[in-house]
Amino acid sequence: MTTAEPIEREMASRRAIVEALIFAADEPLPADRIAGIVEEMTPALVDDIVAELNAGYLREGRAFRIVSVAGGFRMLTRPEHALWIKLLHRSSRPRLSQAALETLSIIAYRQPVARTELEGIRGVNVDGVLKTLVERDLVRIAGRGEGLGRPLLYATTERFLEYFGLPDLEALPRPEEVELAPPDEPPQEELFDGEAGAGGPEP
Amino acid sequence: MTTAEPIEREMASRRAIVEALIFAADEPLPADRIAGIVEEMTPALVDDIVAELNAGYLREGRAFRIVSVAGGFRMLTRPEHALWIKLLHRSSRPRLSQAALETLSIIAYRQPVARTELEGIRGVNVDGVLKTLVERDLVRIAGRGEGLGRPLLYATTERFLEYFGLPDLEALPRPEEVELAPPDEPPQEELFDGEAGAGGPEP
Amino acid sequence: MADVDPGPHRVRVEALDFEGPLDLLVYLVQKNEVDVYDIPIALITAQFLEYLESMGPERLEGAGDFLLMAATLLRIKARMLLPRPEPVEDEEVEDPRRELVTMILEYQQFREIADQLKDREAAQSAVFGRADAATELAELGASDPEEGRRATLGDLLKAFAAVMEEAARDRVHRLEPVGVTIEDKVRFVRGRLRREGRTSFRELFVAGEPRSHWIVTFVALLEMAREGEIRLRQGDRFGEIHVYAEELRDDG
Repeated sequence: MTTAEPIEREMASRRAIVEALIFAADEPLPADRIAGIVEEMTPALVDDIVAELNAGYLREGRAFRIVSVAGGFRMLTRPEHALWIKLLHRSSRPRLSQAALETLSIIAYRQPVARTELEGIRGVNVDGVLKTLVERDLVRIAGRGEGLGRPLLYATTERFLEYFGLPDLEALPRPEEVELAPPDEPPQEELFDGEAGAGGPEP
Repeated sequence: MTTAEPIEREMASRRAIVEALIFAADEPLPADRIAGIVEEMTPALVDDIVAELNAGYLREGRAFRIVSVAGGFRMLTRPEHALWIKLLHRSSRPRLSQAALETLSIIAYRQPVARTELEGIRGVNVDGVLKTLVERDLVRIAGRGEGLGRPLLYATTERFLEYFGLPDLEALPRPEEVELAPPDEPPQEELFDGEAGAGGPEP
Repeated sequence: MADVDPGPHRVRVEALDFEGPLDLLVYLVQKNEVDVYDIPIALITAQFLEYLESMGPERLEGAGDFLLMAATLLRIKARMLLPRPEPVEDEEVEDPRRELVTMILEYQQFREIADQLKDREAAQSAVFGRADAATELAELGASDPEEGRRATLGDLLKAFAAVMEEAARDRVHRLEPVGVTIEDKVRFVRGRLRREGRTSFRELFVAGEPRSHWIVTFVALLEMAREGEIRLRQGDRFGEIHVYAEELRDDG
């Protein structure tokens, strides 16, 4: 506004554009989408600008920050203000049931995965849970398997990542190293039908 | 951050709470509502804090500001960035109205299908909706039917598959495949814990 | 943990609720502090059956899964009682419990992940985005408020189910006698036009009227348009359609 060098002004204005886009979006905004509409912007530069913005928010004691979630950036309040905001919103968001969490865990690691495999691992029928997870957009149908009756295969969605605050599937929580079989025995593949889930991160 | 006087720290924290509340609110937030939530806060003090926040945003060249509208305070993007936001959303995934979704679902399951059949099922004229779906590349004209006047037939596109995260049309679940939940089992209850996550921030 | 261990037989599970048979098995293994690779199958089976017996009628809808597991346990128990054949050289003797152990461990592993997801869910419930963002986007003209949120496969399925159900219900209506003729509807439309010179297309379809009547109205309008008695006009692309009386028409 005053005597700033043109370059600095340019930087400040690009920073404000990135900030405006993330602020205004109602879903996580990928760096490449920002880079796609702002001239001379690259995803790496977007990352730098976000880091700079976050440093500024911290310095100024802002109530929010930019978080990397579900493959994009989202501006969210800091957790320490949760109590006040919950007073504001009155109704609280319902949490997932144990059945839903267990089913989601298996889908996340075994995706794409058929219903029969989910039921084999959980030992219970999962029809109802699956249907609701699809309706809630935490799980999607990702195709059909090769086997008999070409069963539907299930996978997690972007909404799943956002719901759990995960930047991507790689960031899934790791289970404690539990050996699936005693060391002297062959690994588990043998115990399951071949159809099982390829793809996705290994547990 | 370290040596601030208790009073100053207190002020900074109240400022952040007011900021968090206005940021997270889903409608204009009146000063007295904020005063009702935060202890030792008055509407006049809220006004002062908002002025202070806005001065900070201006100083730091932030892309947003707090605006006082009829019903209360809103945090909004500065108008000079509106252009970028419009530009971004022109390239975003199209959203669908309920009418579009219903028509699309019939096309998906009955394709290739004539307009008259769509109207027979939905019971309303579908011209406008069909046009929008074709414009958005979710539906395409797939040829002409045999019957009277050789009506145009509609089918879904590649873009449709992409939109719903399906690998191919074959993966589209048949309604009966997903509707397996026994009717006596309300899925919502199964997905969520009864009393859910009330209460304050987690330990 | 307790100094005076009442003995594994005393594990009481009646009052507890389990997600499924594996949940119960994991609980029993932990509660009895036994080695999962060397499960005392007779003991665990006995406790498992004890729980099954205690299950109240309100849990019956999930009982099938428990019964299936009970059958597996009993089968393993029976095989454990068989005299073991002398191990032939180069041939492993399969422990009848092996599959069960793998199931328990695998389930346990996913349950740990579920616990971690639960923690993440709790952490996420403490952070909030701008609830106002969609409204602002609409105000800026960056999204159409008429349009819904981003549709998912679940929405698509639900929409289809709803629309087919609706159509099925209408089909029942269609079996009822129509009770109105095209001539009736032509008179009705003319009556409207005589009064106002034009009318909104939508208003000709009387709310609450059976859909079969709408079809008759529609056919009547087509007929009148073909005869040049009326003209249909749409304001803008998605705007309201209006029906105009052709002025020069000399109504006979």
